[in-house]
Amino acid sequence: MSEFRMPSLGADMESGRLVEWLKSPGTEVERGDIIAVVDTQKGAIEIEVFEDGVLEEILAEPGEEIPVGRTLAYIRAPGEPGREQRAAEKPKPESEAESPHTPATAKPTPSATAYPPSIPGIHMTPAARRLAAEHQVDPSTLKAGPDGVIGLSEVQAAIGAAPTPLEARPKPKARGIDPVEMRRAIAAAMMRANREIPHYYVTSTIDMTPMMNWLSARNAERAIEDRLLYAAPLLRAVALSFAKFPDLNGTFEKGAFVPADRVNIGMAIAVRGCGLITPAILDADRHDVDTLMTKLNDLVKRARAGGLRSSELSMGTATLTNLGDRTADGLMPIIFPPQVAIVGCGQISERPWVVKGEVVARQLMEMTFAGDHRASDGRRGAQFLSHLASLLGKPEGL
Amino acid sequence: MAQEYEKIVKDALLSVAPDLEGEEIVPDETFRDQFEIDSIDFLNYVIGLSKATGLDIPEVDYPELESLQGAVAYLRRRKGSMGF
Amino acid sequence: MSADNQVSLSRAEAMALLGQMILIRRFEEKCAELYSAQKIRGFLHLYIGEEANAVGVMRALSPDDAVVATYREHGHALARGLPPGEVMAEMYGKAGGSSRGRGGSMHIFDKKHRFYGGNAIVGGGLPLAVGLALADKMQKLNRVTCCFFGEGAAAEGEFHESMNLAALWQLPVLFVCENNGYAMGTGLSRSESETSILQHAKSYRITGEDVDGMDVVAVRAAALSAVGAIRNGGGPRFLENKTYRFRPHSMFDPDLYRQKQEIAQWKTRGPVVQFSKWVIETQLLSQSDIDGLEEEAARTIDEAVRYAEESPWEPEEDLERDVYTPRKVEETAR
Amino acid sequence: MTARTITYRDAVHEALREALRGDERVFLMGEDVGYYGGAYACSKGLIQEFGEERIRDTPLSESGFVGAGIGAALGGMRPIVEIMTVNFSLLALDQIVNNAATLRHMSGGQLSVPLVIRMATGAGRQLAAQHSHSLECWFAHVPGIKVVAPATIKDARGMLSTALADPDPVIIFEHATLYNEQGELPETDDYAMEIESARISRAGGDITLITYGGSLQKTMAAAEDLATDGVDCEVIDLRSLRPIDDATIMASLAKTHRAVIVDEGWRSVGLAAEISARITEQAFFDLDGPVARVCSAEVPIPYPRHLEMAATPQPDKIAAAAREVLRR
Repeated sequence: MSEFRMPSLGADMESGRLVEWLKSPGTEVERGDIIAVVDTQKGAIEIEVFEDGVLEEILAEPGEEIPVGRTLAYIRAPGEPGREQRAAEKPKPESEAESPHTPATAKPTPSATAYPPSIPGIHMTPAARRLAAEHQVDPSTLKAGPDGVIGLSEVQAAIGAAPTPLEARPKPKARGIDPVEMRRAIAAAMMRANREIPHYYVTSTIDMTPMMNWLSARNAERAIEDRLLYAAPLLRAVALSFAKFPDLNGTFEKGAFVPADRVNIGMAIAVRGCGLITPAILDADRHDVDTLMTKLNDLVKRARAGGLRSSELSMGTATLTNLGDRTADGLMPIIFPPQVAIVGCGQISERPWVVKGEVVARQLMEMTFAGDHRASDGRRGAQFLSHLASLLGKPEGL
Repeated sequence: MAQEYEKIVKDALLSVAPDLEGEEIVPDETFRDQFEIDSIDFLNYVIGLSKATGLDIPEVDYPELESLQGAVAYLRRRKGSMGF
Repeated sequence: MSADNQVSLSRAEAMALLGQMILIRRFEEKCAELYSAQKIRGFLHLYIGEEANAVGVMRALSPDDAVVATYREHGHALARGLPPGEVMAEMYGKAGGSSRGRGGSMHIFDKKHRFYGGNAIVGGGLPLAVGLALADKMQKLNRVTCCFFGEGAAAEGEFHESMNLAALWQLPVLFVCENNGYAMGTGLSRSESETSILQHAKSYRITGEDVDGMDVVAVRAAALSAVGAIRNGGGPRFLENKTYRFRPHSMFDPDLYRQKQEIAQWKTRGPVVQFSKWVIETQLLSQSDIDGLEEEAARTIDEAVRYAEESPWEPEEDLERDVYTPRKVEETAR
Repeated sequence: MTARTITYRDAVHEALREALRGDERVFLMGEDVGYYGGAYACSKGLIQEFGEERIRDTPLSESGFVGAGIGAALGGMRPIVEIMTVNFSLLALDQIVNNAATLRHMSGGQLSVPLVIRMATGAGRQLAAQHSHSLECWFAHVPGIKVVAPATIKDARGMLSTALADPDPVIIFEHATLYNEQGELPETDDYAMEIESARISRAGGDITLITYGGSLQKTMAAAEDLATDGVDCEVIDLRSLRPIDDATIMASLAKTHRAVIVDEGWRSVGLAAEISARITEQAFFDLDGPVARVCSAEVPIPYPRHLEMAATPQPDKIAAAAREVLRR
């Protein structure tokens, strides 16, 4: 007994509607006989059998839509005994048809996850993303160019890498400070500090009351333009301390500490809308407080106006960052490479303090010394802070 | 009158922070909070005020000068109706 | 069938002609069955009814000659002597097929047999045949290129360009137009202003004749005469064989454009029926000869199917193989 | 090594003559290649030297004689078929695409078609919209054929013999404005140039300008212009349009990070688009800006000189595109 199935007459034929049977059950059929007519999308087609025998049983009625491959009838071969009725077979889905192809598995696509994802709203070129990833630069810290794009040149500036010859060529620049360039420079320096310098921190609270009293008295006698800010004696005290601790004053280069032969204290100066800049007051330990005040004033003005000299920007041997009035109590500063130390001062505020067993209100300041652990240890930093505190406690000696 | 004091204050401020040209100044908010004015800027601002008005301004008065409103009031108080 | 033919036909030749026609007929019927069973896919254009043309013409060719055929070329491939197993495996798309299974039913190639397809662009094979003949002529090789095409090709520009070039350059081409009356479903009178394709050829000064394409003996005789003329340096020759396909254009064709009566009428002149009757009447062959040929064809086809079934699929890794000639093969060839 | 100054046309002529002398199987076939001397005079005098059999004038039957070329190649010859211009080649597309390109693969590797087709291409001679197009990409789209575009005298002289030695069909596109170009050709015993790689025509570090054929000189001019601005251009002459030498392009991009593609074909769905896609696929993380394209305007090439110039890539457009990519 063989099955006579709905034939496939083309790859685009999925089913056919049985129009009529041209042979009735029980009749003999010969190979090549047309036994049914099937209607397809292309029109009615006559269906032939491919064997001799008897049309034993018909399983489909005219009018039925029958999928390709489903049994339409049984044909009994000559001599084969008849068989009892069979239940109609379930349609055989065409997808079971033998296929020469194993299903292709999706090839893994080259992964882009090795690089930082694009940031919404920031146009960063693929090459810039890769370079930033290679140098562990957080793309969100990068400033776009004037066209709103972060390209290779922006990343190269941030990491301080040698730019390609094109970018190295001088470009016409607006006067003053370019906020983009400045942000890049800060990013580059701080990235390097965080990456390379193992920081340690030591902190002290210093009673600045003597200092502030001394200053008030002194300023009261003076014309406004001659008055001092506490930043000036603070700078002098810091400079004198670094002069006393030459092992903290200098730079770390090619794997070793190089002591400096002078004390150039970098001052962290905020430039509105741009960020911090740290020009140095050269030989700060050799100037008195008034001179330092003048120099400080001049430096701040020039920093804001974009008139700094390259020596001031490159020759610092240690840095002082002073948050100033009404800011915050303390900070954990990051060393400006290749220097090995930085002093950070919080605001001066009146707080309770114990003097000779009694709680009294005093002008207090948190000071934090950050050192490069490759060049020194915390104990040395503590000694430095202690010395600095003693100088600040005797302002008249400055 | 108040407008002239206001101009003096603004000029003094702009002389230390020219980049603030055109910025809106909230009258009762401190310059420090609005514009990241630091102590050196502030000192120079006070010097500017002093020069423009001829007033000797002691350190103890500094807190009064920290906002536009405060500074104008301070100048009015110190200068009265002296006018210019 | 004329008495002349009887004289010139040996028993062996009659056996060969009938044997090939029966083989092709049964092979094609098997293909239809395998197509319905989804073993063969794509387009399948059966040659049933037209067997006399391929069989008669091929008897006039030598192994050195070249054959260019159409997409209805299984019969030509078998008549040319291609191994039936390889032809069937090609129908299946198996690696053991004539063309590694890449071409399927429409693209059977066999370089050994100088069988150049298997061309599925109507008219596209004619310029190739002209070029093959040009190469022979330039290399002074006394070979014939035989080009089969349907009457539908006569409407293509390539037909006319090829007629012109072959005649102009007096190239050794035998053009065989298998005129079965329909280009798919469009009858000749509905597509040609001049329904004699031979007339087109003659307008290019090509000698030719009309042939009864249902009569294998007539086809053979015409081909022998034409090939002889070509070998003698007579330039191209043209045969217009009037024939008929009994089956629709392809498997998925409801045959809406022909009358059943017309088909039935042509079937009475079917090449196998007609020649069988004639060899019996003339006592050239006996019924047992014919039965033997049927049995042999059945055996051959069974073997061909078994070969195709057992043949492996070409591995997917070989997908891009032979787009270009591999470098090392190229270098050794130089 | 001495060099001599010859024209591109003479270089093609010499290459043809050498090929015909060196191999009996080689013959030249096409419209007016014989007594007329070739539409661009590349085969002038060859019919006198080699005869009508081997310098075969054909009727105006592009499909017929290209197909005959394919057949002759199958039959053991090494035909060089000349199609007068790329626009006329459309009449032979059936033979090129359906036969020349398919036969090897479709026959399971049994057949090969050692055919060379030469044709003129491109605008620049005020020949309007049926003689001026650059359809190289149509052919470069098709697997089974190789497509080359000699842009220099050296390549015009050297690519033909390599193409003839190739067992597969090779199409040579000669830009019609190049025939009169003069240049130095170093004397050598073997002029053969390989035909599957690109050439760095000018080395540079700032930006890669990728081009071929008739646009090479325009691109070199743009590079000169940019150099006066301090922009250091690398210029790649693709030479082969199928296969495309990805390695040379990507190596350059790894250096310059920026690319402009100059293609006389139309922009939409063209060769420049293909190369741009390959760069995105293979060198995405090298890119420091979008890939730019300088192509022909999307119009049939018009007849008047100024419109023809406006429709096709010119040095100033190329330089402007480069500046934009460079964000300058």
